[in-house]
Amino acid sequence: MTRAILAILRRDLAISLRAGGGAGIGAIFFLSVVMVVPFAIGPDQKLLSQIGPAILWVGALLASLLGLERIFGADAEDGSLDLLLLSPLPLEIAAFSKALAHWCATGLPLVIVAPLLGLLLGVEMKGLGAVTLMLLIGTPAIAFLGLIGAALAASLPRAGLLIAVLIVPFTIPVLIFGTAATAAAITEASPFGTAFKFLCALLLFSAVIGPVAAAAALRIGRGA
Amino acid sequence: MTALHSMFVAWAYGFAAFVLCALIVWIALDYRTQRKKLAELEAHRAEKK
Amino acid sequence: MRLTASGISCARGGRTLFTGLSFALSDGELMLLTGPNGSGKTSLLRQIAGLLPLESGSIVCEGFEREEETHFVGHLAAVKDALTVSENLAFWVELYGGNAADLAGVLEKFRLDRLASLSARVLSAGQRRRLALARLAAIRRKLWLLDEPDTALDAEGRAMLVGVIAGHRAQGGTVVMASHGTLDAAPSQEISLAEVMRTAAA
Amino acid sequence: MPKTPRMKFSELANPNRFMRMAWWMIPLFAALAALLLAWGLYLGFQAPAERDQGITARIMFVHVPSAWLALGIYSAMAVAALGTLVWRHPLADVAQKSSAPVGAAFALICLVTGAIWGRPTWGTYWEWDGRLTSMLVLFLIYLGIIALWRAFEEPLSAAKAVAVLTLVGFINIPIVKFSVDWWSTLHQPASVFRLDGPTMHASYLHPLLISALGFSFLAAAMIIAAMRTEVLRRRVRTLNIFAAGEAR
Repeated sequence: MTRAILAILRRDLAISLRAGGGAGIGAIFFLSVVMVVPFAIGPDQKLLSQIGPAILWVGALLASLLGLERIFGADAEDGSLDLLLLSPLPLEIAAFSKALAHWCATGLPLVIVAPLLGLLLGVEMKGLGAVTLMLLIGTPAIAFLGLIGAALAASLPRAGLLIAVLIVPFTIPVLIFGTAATAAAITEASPFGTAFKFLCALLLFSAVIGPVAAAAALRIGRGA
Repeated sequence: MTALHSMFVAWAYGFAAFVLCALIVWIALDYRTQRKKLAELEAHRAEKK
Repeated sequence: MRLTASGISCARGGRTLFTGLSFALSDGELMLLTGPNGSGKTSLLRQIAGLLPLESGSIVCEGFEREEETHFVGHLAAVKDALTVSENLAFWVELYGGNAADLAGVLEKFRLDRLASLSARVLSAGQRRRLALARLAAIRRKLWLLDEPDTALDAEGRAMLVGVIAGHRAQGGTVVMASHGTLDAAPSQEISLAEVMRTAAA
Repeated sequence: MPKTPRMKFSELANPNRFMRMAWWMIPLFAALAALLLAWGLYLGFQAPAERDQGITARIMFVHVPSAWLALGIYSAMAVAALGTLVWRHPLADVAQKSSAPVGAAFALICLVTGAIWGRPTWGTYWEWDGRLTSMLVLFLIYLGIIALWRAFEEPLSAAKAVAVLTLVGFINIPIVKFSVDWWSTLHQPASVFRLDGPTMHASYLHPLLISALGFSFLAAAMIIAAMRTEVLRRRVRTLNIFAAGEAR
């Protein structure tokens, strides 16, 4: 079983890291979103540093939703999805591993880039640490929720934007508790308050419902 | 003051009526076009037999 | 090992392709599916594989677990261009739990050994087909479902495929193959979906 | 009603029985709706203007029922989604597809009337009040469902995909509701404005219930009418395929 999971992780990571894989594209989009905001709001450093964490969260959320089409889209096109369905590895676990691989390729770079972009917005040290930690928990949750959208639109060509539209409402709790946990970490002493606990709960919840719903969507989709 | 308030009430009910009427009209039009298409297809099938 | 299908039917996009189809397969048999394009050969193969739900009727397998013992080679070769030839095959072997030891031997058998470290992007259609078929040898499975496996294969490739199928049947394996009769693989049974469609339509 | 040809390939289990039922149900429900709404609103506008909210409280008779209907129709869609996935009843996905726009319309009405109702007190056109924001998210989910319907060409695969999305939404709505409520208490010290009023005076409760019933019958009539059209649309699509098949 673990051999199969590692095989999926290695393959998907290899594909996204190699040319045309689109691993870093999320981080570049994240940069462009964060870069655009000061132009809209104006260079007022005090204001920017105040809303900096919120901008980072919105940018990370949008960037995570971008690459979701790649999770199942390519496999549906070249026939690998049929073989995934027939493999001894349960589909739920295969979906889980594909979401994890997708998060490593697009989610993790966002977490790594976040503190640098935070500097751009003048967010102080404490804030940078808080945002990075909370994004580290929030982005996988978004990836697991996005997995459902990717599975729903697996057989549709060019469904990237559709997936994002479908999944945004379900990522709102992650955004609310993520930003609240970040703010709490900045203002209060201990960063692990109620909002943080809710954020972790959301991660565990989506890590379960994501793969299960995605597997159901794939099985049903293939049957049509 | 009450004139202003009743204006709000009028706006609210006006909008609700507008949305509901638009929906009813859309459903009626859609029904009519589907029936027309169905009639055409059946006429085509009948005369081909 | 026996696989019996009774009274299965299939409809695609609202049109009935075939109804009331029954057949039985046991060890060492090769069933040939023939019929014009769109007569439902692929849909039938997908139903046997369990990828497509049955409209009606049933497929019963005795002596083996269909999910763990089926190979499905469809029109699409499931080859990832970003990976090399050996990486492609190695992935399926890892995922399906085959033995990774004789990968080199399998690649050589399908004349892909020289291309092993090349990216799959450079492969021709025939070579992609051979890479897809290499999965059959690398991972031991009883029931082979092949959808026009000889497309894009040259004469030598077809001869190699006939040999592989014969070898599998000799070891007690079963094969269901959809083809346009371009492969003389001595089928033990043949179902022409064109006739089944005519009897159903009458 | 043209005599519909006997379909060899049964596209829907018992469409003709449903079509005959629809024929008399739609006018009946529409008439009931008109009657109840007229009566409810008449009663409502007779009631004395409430002390602190003045006349605008009368918006409640359209705002509150549309909120109930937006949620009620979504729950009905979740049941229809089960109908499609579990019991494989073909009329279930017709019901699913037809009720989405009606549900979305009531969610939109609830949003706009809520904003207008709050306008004199909040002083702004939009206030991130917990309930209204949750309704906004529900409206977004409705739009997502309608978008997914339109993304598929083939109705059967569309129905299953949308059924999964509806059920996933059904599980997530309470979570979104809770998060938004928690979030809305963050920003405002206390919600100074109670949309549905501290205690419901009888003279307001009766008209509210009557108009809610009226709106429900109106929604039912619209959904059944939309279902009737959807059945015809599928028959047209099948005939087209059939004609294409014969032309081969």
